[in-house]
Amino acid sequence: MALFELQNVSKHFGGLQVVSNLSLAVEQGEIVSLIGPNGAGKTTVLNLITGLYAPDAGKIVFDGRSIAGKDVHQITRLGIARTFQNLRLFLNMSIIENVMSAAYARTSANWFQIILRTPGFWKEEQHIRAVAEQKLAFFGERLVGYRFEQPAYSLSYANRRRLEIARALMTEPKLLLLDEPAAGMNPKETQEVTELIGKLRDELGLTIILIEHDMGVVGGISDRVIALDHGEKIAEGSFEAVATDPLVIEAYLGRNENMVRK
Amino acid sequence: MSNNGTKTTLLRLEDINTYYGPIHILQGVSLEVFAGELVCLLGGNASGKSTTLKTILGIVKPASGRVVFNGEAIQNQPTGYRVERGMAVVPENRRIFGSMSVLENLEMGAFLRHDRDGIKADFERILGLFPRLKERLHQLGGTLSGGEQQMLAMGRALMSRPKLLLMDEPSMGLAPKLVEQNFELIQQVNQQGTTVFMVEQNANMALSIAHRGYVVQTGRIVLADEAKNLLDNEQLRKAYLGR
Amino acid sequence: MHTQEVGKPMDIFIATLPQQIINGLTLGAVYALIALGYSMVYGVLQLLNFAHGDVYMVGAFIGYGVMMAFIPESGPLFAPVIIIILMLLVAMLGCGVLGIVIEQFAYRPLRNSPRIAPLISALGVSFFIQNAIQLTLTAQFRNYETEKLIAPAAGIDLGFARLSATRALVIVTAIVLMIVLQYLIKRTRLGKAMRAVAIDREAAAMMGVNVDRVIIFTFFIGSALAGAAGVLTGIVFTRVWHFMGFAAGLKGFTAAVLGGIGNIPGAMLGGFILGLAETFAVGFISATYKDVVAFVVLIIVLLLRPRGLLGARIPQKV
Amino acid sequence: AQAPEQTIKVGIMGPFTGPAASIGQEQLNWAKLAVADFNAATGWNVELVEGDTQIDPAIAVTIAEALISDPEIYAVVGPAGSQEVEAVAAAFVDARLAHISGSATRPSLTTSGFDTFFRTVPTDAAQGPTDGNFLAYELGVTKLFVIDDQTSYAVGLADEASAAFEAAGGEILGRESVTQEDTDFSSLATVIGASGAEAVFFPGQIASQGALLARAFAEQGIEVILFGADGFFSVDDFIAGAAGTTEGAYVSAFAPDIHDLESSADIVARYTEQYGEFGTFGPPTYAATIVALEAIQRAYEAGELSREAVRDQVAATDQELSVLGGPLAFDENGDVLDASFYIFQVQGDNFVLVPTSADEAEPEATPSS
Amino acid sequence: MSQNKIGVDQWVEQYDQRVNKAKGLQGFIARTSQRLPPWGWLIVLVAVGALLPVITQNNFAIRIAGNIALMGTLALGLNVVVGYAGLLDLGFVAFYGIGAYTYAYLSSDFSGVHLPTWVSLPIIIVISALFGLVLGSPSLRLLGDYLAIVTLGFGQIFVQLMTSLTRVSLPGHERPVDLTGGPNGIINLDKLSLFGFTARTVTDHYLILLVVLAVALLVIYHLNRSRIGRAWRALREDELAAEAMGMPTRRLKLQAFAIGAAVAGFSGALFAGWQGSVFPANFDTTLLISVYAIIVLGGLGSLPGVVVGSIVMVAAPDILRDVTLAGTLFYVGVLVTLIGAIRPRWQTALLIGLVVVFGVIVRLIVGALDAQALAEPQLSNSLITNTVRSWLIIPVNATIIGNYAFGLLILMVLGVSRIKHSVWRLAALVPTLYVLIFVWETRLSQEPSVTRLLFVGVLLIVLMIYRPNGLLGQKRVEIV
Ligand SMILES: Nc1ncnc2c1ncn2[C@@H]1O[C@H](COP(=O)(O)OP(=O)(O)OP(=O)(O)O)[C@@H](O)[C@H]1O
Ligand SMILES: Nc1ncnc2c1ncn2[C@@H]1O[C@H](COP(=O)(O)OP(=O)(O)OP(=O)(O)O)[C@@H](O)[C@H]1O
Ligand SMILES: [Mg+2]
Ligand SMILES: [Mg+2]
Repeated sequence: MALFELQNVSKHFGGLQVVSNLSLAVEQGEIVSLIGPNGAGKTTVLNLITGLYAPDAGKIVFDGRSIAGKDVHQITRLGIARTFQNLRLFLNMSIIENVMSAAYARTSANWFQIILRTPGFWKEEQHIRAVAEQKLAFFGERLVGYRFEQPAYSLSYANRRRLEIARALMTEPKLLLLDEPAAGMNPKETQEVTELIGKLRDELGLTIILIEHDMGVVGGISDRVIALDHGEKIAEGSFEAVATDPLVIEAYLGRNENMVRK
Repeated sequence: MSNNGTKTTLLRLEDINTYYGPIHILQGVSLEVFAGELVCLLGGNASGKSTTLKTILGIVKPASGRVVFNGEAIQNQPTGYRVERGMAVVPENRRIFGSMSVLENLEMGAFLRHDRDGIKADFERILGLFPRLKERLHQLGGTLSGGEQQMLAMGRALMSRPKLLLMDEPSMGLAPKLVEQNFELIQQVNQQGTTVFMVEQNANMALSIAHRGYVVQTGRIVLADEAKNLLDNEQLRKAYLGR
Repeated sequence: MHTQEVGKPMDIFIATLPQQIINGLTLGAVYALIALGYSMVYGVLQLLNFAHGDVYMVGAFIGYGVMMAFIPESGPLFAPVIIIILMLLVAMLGCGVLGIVIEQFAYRPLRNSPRIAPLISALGVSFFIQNAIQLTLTAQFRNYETEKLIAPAAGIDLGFARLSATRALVIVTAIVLMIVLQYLIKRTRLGKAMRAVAIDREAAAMMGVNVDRVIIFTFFIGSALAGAAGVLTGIVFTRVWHFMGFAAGLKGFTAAVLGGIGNIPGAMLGGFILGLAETFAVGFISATYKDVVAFVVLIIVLLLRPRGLLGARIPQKV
Repeated sequence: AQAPEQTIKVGIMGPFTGPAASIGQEQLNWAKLAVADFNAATGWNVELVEGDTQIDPAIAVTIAEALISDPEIYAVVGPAGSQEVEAVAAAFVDARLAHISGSATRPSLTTSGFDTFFRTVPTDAAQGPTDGNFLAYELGVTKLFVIDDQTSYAVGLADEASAAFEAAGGEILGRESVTQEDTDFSSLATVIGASGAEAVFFPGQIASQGALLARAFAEQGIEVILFGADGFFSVDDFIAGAAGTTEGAYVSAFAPDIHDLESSADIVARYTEQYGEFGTFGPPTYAATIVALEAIQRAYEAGELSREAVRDQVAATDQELSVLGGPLAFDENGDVLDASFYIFQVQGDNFVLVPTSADEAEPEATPSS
Repeated sequence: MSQNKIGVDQWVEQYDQRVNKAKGLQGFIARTSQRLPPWGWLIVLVAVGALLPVITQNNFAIRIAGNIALMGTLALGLNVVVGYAGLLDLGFVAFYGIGAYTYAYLSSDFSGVHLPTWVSLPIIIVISALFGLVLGSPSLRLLGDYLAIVTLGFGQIFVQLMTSLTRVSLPGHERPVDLTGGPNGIINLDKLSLFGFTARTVTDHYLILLVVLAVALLVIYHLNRSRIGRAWRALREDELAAEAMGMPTRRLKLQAFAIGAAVAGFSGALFAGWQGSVFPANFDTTLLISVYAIIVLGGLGSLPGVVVGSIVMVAAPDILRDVTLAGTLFYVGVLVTLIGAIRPRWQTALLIGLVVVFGVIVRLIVGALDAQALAEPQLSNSLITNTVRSWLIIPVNATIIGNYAFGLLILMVLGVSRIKHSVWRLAALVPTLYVLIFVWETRLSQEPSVTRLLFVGVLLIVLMIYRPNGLLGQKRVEIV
């Protein structure tokens, strides 16, 4: 059975049908890429999955349970984490705290323990910190060292993206939703990120839904690609199949093949 | 392409040092953009590209050094003044006016212009270039998708008919088909006489349309050359172009 | 003796309702003008200008000064209309300049600090103005001699209520000022610049908006309206004193929020509704619980419409 | 006698800034005048130490501590409000420091065993019945509307007067509270007009509020009798500030108008020259300050200048003629002996003493107008 | 400097060369303060605090210190709500009032109940926290300033009800019942009694409050450095992202309100016990202003900031009460400002010299024109004052002229601050300083109560301009 499933989900804003009757399924351990022209509804799909928007119709099933109507934080607790296309960091908190804060749902120290600093609290706190440092270390040198205690606002754009990914990882998700993780990175850095995503699946066993406009990334790691346009699925299959689909080329890739970065 | 004869300098940074709080970010950055040129600024993440643009625009003030625009030292002038002198920007993070409609956002781009007809013509032209914006004309800027916002930021900057167009990753978040179009558009704008200085991570394409390029690394300019030489630069290719 | 028979509460309600509406509109007009300045400054800077009430107080004193200068013992020097216009103009100009000075010295250095930091320098300004006035003009109450300009008897007897000329003047002046303001903001480039600055100051600058100038202008207009409100208060309620700004400032803030803070028509509506709510509370519930009733109304409105009456919910995209 | 070598100070507590500053400043000015007069008369150099309470009891407590901890202070004038006295009295008792208020009128203050507290004004228990009875018997009012301004002064007085009025068979049609900041009385006026009340009793502290209420009545053509208390006794604010609308209104005050007292004419002249017009809250503070200063002087001359001794001297005060126009002495609780009240009516530009059956035995201080 | 390797991020290795470390005294202070751990600071605070009653028997000084501790504790509660959770709560003092009134009900003749404090305190904490939950519930629906105004409403309603619930008809009572004592409040409350120890003197109370402040600091510090504290701050930064990262934002908001209210209620009870009475006027907007000023002045969200803010906000106004002291402070303050603001130093000396000369010239001119216009200077017991007064001219009608001079002074100060050129500014400063001294001697020193508040106003403005993020606050950015 699929780890995650969208069944005939629709969403509209005013007169604009943004997602219509979309169904898709993701298996445990799969990396599925969502592609499609700007405004196709990709981000909206993520918002529906994470409960930020309520679907007009359809069912969203995760781990065998319907999650529509649940609170956002409950969905996260169930094991779905995401990054935001328009970064949403806790800018005035330090980098390490940005990550540590996301452990909230996975920790349990209560008021009593916190105020009295019981051994249980210390253990948990040290554990959170160690894990957070480990998540940040995923990105090599970029987010470590003196930067741990720097406020997040002092990061450059792409590093903020990396921090978002680290923060999402801290919620210990089963399903990770990445919204354009490679935006703002040069080809070399994009390669880094691509490898990293692969590592997340291989080492942490995550299932990943990826939105990306960089065909290098999509082609590099996707098990499956789903193309959307106007909120509808227009193609689905392996990267090669989708990338050569005339509908996709017409709507998304453009005629000039060499424009697709390798 | 104006590689021949007399070139007038439109923008010059002279030994710029910029700090964020106590941290020294730009260390003696000097660069020059000639009128009519298309110059791109490359660099890894956190190398100081956006900071350079912000310094040019006056969003951060350099601790020392001069920013000369059109012969005038402007490093102590506020942003608004520089824009009045003819700069326009596609900022990092887009900075769309979220609670204004697409239409109003575009009008804001033409804030300093008074030629109604010219504005109208440019407006039509931009909607022609980005048909998606035309479809979303009365939608609030903040509710656009990421890529749509990027188009809007582009359109908004073009609405001011600048002398110097500054762009921080103008193709970020755009679909491949549009990336291609976007670069064509930039080239076209440049050919029509607008000087362009852009930060772009899609280095291959950026260098393919640019005249010259600078490479910034940890707050210093480490390379400056003709675009085609940069494309062939072994070091650069390894470091950035991933080939 | 002009005693009406004490009737059933319903009779009294119906009999006094028209008069209470007039009373409420007058009070509301003043609140609305104060709220406008509050709301404008808020709209542009997201700053709660707690010194606004004191600017209003200064306006009332300027009006008083002008009035006394032109009404010696011997009687008014000019036609009453001219004197009233002069009072308004001088007070508006004076307060406008005061507003600019306050902005320059107390708020500008704090533009990039946390949002509630300017709140504290605003309080400092408020302390300063209040006590500067008390120091130089003493804590005594002053009374506008409105009766020397407008005969107390002048007005229209509607039968069921009386609309005195003073009240008519206040309501009409306030509405005219609001219309002018609305025009200024809706129909000029300045309005657009103000909105842009409000949404994103830096981005507005990138569009070539002279942010400083827009902010100065906002403070000028907002403070000028407060000055006008001060004069109108003086004209209709006569008493002015150094501490009058404090409560008025709170009321203005309340009205602005009620209408949807940052929203110009909202501030007007909020002002009138607050005025009416207070008046009706006194008229039909209890003067003691006037403020309680006003705040309960406010709380109910906000729980139903969390962004105030006219504040639009800005859809958020993630 | 020789002026003392050491520094001698008198403290004063009152609301010198903030919403009640108009009252506090008047008291302060009168106290300053009293100290100046005393120094001029004796050649002493007493200093007045200001303690601004902003009418907040918590601040009053801190200030009391400040005054207590200054050993050069031998007596204190104030505090102004009853609730402040309640908050600070215990500390003064512990410090044995006498404090004499010129405006705190709550009856219980002097009956709670605070033996260092004195006041130069009589209590609400004395004034309330006078007012209630006058309304009922002299004016023949049967339906009364009562307003207070949420100060302990006004609330207490309104309560006492209402009780007396009801005991006399009158009916209270309504009781409302306003705040001292209020300036718009029009809606309240409408309510009162519609209630059928024949008179309004409004013992507010702030005279201009009485004028504002009267103006609101006039504007709406409502005819009721306005009756106020000491607070409204101000020619400037209640008569001049009302532009004729208070004509015929009554106020009660515990002292005759000192403007009209020959014995105080000199003081009044000096005050007006320096500080301008004044109401009724000031002169009792002058009296209180003089009581304090003379007690210090007596204690000094008796060779024993201590706080305890000064307190005893204050208790032993026996002035033949105070600024208020009569003798001034305290009973064993610290209240003024033989307090009586006077009722005035606004006639033209002045307050005119109304002869009442209650005070046939009126002293020589008959008004001159 | 190492050669840049193209394509490698070198910020971390180059960090030490690139950061500008503070030098001199400032740097020394910054470095030592960082070296001392937080609990070290707490011990220093308590130790220094406990020394006070040993140093001085002056009850006024100790009471001020007690007020500082009390206000500090109260501000700590607000700091949780505003500084951490970012909820603009303008009804905060109502909880202080609720705590105080509950104490009054539980420990006075008014209700006839006399519980010892250690029994009543837990009850008070629970009741305040419950009120916190109730009043916090609008925060689930309302944002930013809309929440602010609603909570402000609650605060005002509380004060109004305490003032006017004096004649309430209750079922089962024939006569209307007085529920709150009205403006006269509830008096003769029981003294604070903790496990057999009854607080009687000012020092007793001060020591209790000092310990309470220390404990509150510790508790809040612990909360902040925990999952809950991080979640609060995340909530403040971006509610939606916090929610998406698994934080139950609604519950967290209510928790913040409840803990803030509990701290406030607790402080309120101690306040009531100390004052021995409660009045509605205790819980007015003035108090709200002070608490906000404390947390913002100290630096929003900073715990040491709360202590420093509280010292400034409580002590400064009270110190300025003393006229002689205020006079000295005035002259010292002017001098220090000049020394700090004018570089190079010799210019300061020159300036002072010029002002003295200016004064002498003015005196000569006025004396020559009209010797009668000069009043005999009133001498006081302060040396500075006497010197200055015999140098200055004091006109006979000093009050009126002083008032005009005050207006002129404001204009001159505004003008001088606009002059960029240093020579002109120095020249303009000469008459400005003269007028300043003139205004001080003729008006300000004569009206200590008003002057005190004028100075508090100026102090607030100047401190905020000087440290826009508060005295000990971190730089913050607003979310764009
Ligand atoms: N809250 C909203 N109100 C109105 N329209 C909205 C809203 N949210 C999204 N839309 C519209 O829905 C469409 C889909 O948006 P979405 O963000 O899902 O696109 P996307 O596929 O992620 O595009 P991109 O690649 O540019 O990020 C867009 O055209 C956008 O304008
Ligand atoms: N507001 C700030 N405060 C402190 N440091 C900052 C701030 N903004 C940027 N920096 C630092 O300055 C350096 C350069 O940042 P900048 O944003 O210019 O990088 P960039 O080249 O644009 O990177 P990217 O490709 O990620 O956009 C980075 O090390 C960053 O951490
Ligand atoms: Mg998207
Ligand atoms: Mg960048």
